[in-house]
Amino acid sequence: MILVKDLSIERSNKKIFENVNLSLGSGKIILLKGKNGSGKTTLLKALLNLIEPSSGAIYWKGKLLKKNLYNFFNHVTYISDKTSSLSKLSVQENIKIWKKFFLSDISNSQVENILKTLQLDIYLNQKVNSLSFGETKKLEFLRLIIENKKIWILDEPLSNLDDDSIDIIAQTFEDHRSKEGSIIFSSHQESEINVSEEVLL
Amino acid sequence: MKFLVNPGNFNKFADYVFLPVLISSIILFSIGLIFAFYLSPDDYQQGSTVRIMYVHVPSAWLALLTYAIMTLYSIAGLAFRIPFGFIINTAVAPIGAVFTLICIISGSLWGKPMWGTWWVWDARLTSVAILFIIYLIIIFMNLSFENRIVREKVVAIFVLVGSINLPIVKFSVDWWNTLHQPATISKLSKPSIDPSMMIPLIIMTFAFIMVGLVIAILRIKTEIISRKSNLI
Amino acid sequence: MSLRLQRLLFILLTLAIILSAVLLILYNTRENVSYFYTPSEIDKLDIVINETIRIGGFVENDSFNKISSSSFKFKITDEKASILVTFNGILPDLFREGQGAVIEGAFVNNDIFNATNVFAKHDENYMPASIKEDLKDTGYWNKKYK
Amino acid sequence: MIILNKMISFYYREYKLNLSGFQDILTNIIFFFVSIFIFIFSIGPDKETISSIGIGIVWTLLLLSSTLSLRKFYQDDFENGNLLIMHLNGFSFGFITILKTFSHFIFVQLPFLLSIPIASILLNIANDKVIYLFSSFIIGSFILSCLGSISSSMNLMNQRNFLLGSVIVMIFSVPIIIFSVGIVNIEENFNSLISILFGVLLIVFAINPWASGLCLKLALENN
Repeated sequence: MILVKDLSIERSNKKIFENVNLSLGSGKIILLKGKNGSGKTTLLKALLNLIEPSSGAIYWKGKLLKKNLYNFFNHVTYISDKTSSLSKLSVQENIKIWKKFFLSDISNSQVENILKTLQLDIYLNQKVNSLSFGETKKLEFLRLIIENKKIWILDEPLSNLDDDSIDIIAQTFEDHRSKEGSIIFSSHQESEINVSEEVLL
Repeated sequence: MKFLVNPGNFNKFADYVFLPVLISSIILFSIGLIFAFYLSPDDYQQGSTVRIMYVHVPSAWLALLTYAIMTLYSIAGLAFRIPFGFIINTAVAPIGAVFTLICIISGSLWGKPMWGTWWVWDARLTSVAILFIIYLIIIFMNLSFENRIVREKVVAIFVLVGSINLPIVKFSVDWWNTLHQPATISKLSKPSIDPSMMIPLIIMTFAFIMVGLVIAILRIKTEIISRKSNLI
Repeated sequence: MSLRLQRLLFILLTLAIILSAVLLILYNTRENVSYFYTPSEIDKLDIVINETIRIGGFVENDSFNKISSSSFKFKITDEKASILVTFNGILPDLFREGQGAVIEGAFVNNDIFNATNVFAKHDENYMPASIKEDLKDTGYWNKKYK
Repeated sequence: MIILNKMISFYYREYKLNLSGFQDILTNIIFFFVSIFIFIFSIGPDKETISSIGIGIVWTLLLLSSTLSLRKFYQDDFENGNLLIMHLNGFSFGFITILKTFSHFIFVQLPFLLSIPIASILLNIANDKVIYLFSSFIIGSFILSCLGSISSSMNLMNQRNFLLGSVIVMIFSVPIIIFSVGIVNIEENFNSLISILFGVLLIVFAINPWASGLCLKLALENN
């Protein structure tokens, strides 16, 4: 569905990467590997049309991404290295805001189940700024389920997480793959997630 | 005309014209000052205070012209993705600020004996003061952003927003009652200034343009070099 | 509708809004955002005693009276109406009969305006003192105030 | 219809956000009143003087207090990535700035509006003038919101000199102050002066989505 052809990106006259080719079809998980500064985040941002490529092109469903942008946005969830939950509000209020904001029809019991597996259910009425960093990060993954989109674009989803949580993430990825969804994520660490393609930047 | 948009061509062109421009600026300035101080007649009303006009009017024109140039290059930079536009913006802003300052100071010096006050808050004077502050903000913006790409584009956007002030400065004397006199020289009508005073004014205007060009060429070249070596 | 067309429409809409706004502003500021009022405008307004305002116009010919060394009496006119002004203080160089002036002050009663500041208003004409005499005969230099 | 639903939920989110940070808005209002006290005490007890410059004081202080909250305009949402999420949720950058400007007007400027009658009692402003002050402030504060949007989006990536944002707002609001203060002084010209203000509002409102939208895009690109 997403096709990246000969993508090169330059920033302030410095080449970040050259001639990257990618194809993200349904049921596929792509891992972007590379050192710090190798351009993983830049590539992900280019996929969201935030950064103009200096050469090459990105296609969505056969059309140039630029011309088909909001259609593409209807099918994609992006999780950056930042935590987007509102720190002054409680976990429950955040979930409510997300559900309204993404027009999600997910049921309350479903959310509760996921919160239980993420071990966040005890914090339901606590403010987000009382949670630890790893816990806010896990809360962020709830958005994947609430938004319920086909394509997940994740920037460093595994950093700052313990092994148990990584197992849960791996399981979630597998579920998503079995539902014909596709994932592209970046990581600089080894993990046990079963990926269908690795791209080294 | 490629030197107007391409740094490389500009450099070549600048090397070619720099010396002539420098020499002519010196010559024009000396001729202009001699004319302004010795050869031009006293005004029938103002006496010899009229000589301040030979500094005041050219600097005011150049302050506006500089901003107009910056506006054009901001459009070029943002809409047509010509990076040279941003180079011009950064290099030229302080020149415009200095011209505006000269204009304000010489105007005050003229206003005290003629109007009877250094400064009044009429539409022309207020809008010129705002122009000066806009120039200052542009300079400060150029100093305060860490990321060059963001900085130059944000400055260009600000220049475009601030260009609203330009027609206000120019036409304030026609639109509103102001203490400041309306334009003496306009395209539509015969200038209401005597030729013996018009000539030194024109010479001084060209002298100011040449001085502005000399400084602008130097500043633009430094800007190009520092960009090439990624100093900023 | 393609994105390009949409963008073009938005640009046109923006320009239309800005244009109409500029017209709206210009139409309304023409009368109201003035540094000063002219005497005939003052005639139409209700005079408020002791409220500071500025009046601009010509010093009427043959109206200037020097009462003492620093106290003056003159009339400001725009050829339709004129106002009697008294002033204590130093007049600027350019101040003379037939020349433009802006005065700041307040009415002390319905007829007399007491000025606290007098600014001379220069017009856009520049000419050498030597040829003023020649032109005075032809009447060219004596421009009428708008 | 989907876009309407999304807009409603956008304002639900803004409402929750501003409710949780309500003490910030209250602090702004307290700042406003404390400054009025300082003005009154530094001018002295002369009621005539206070009421003659009262409207000017109200306007200056409203401008100053609304520049205090500029930093929160986009900065928080930019830093926690919510601006990008809004964009991915189907809002173009220009549209985000329009929504945000309205939100700033509703949640930050309107509370000030409610405090104007109290301020006018303190400053001895005549009752019949308060209604003029009120209506000019509705338009004027919306202009301030638009200007705030422009200047704070310009300063998203500016780590060194955030005061610049306030200066930008203040320099562009000079004409608003000129017209608004004029409005209350000249009652017979009320209509034409209101339409001048409205004209200024149209201009800044038309420029705002272009300028701020571009700045938001720039900041997200280069972050």
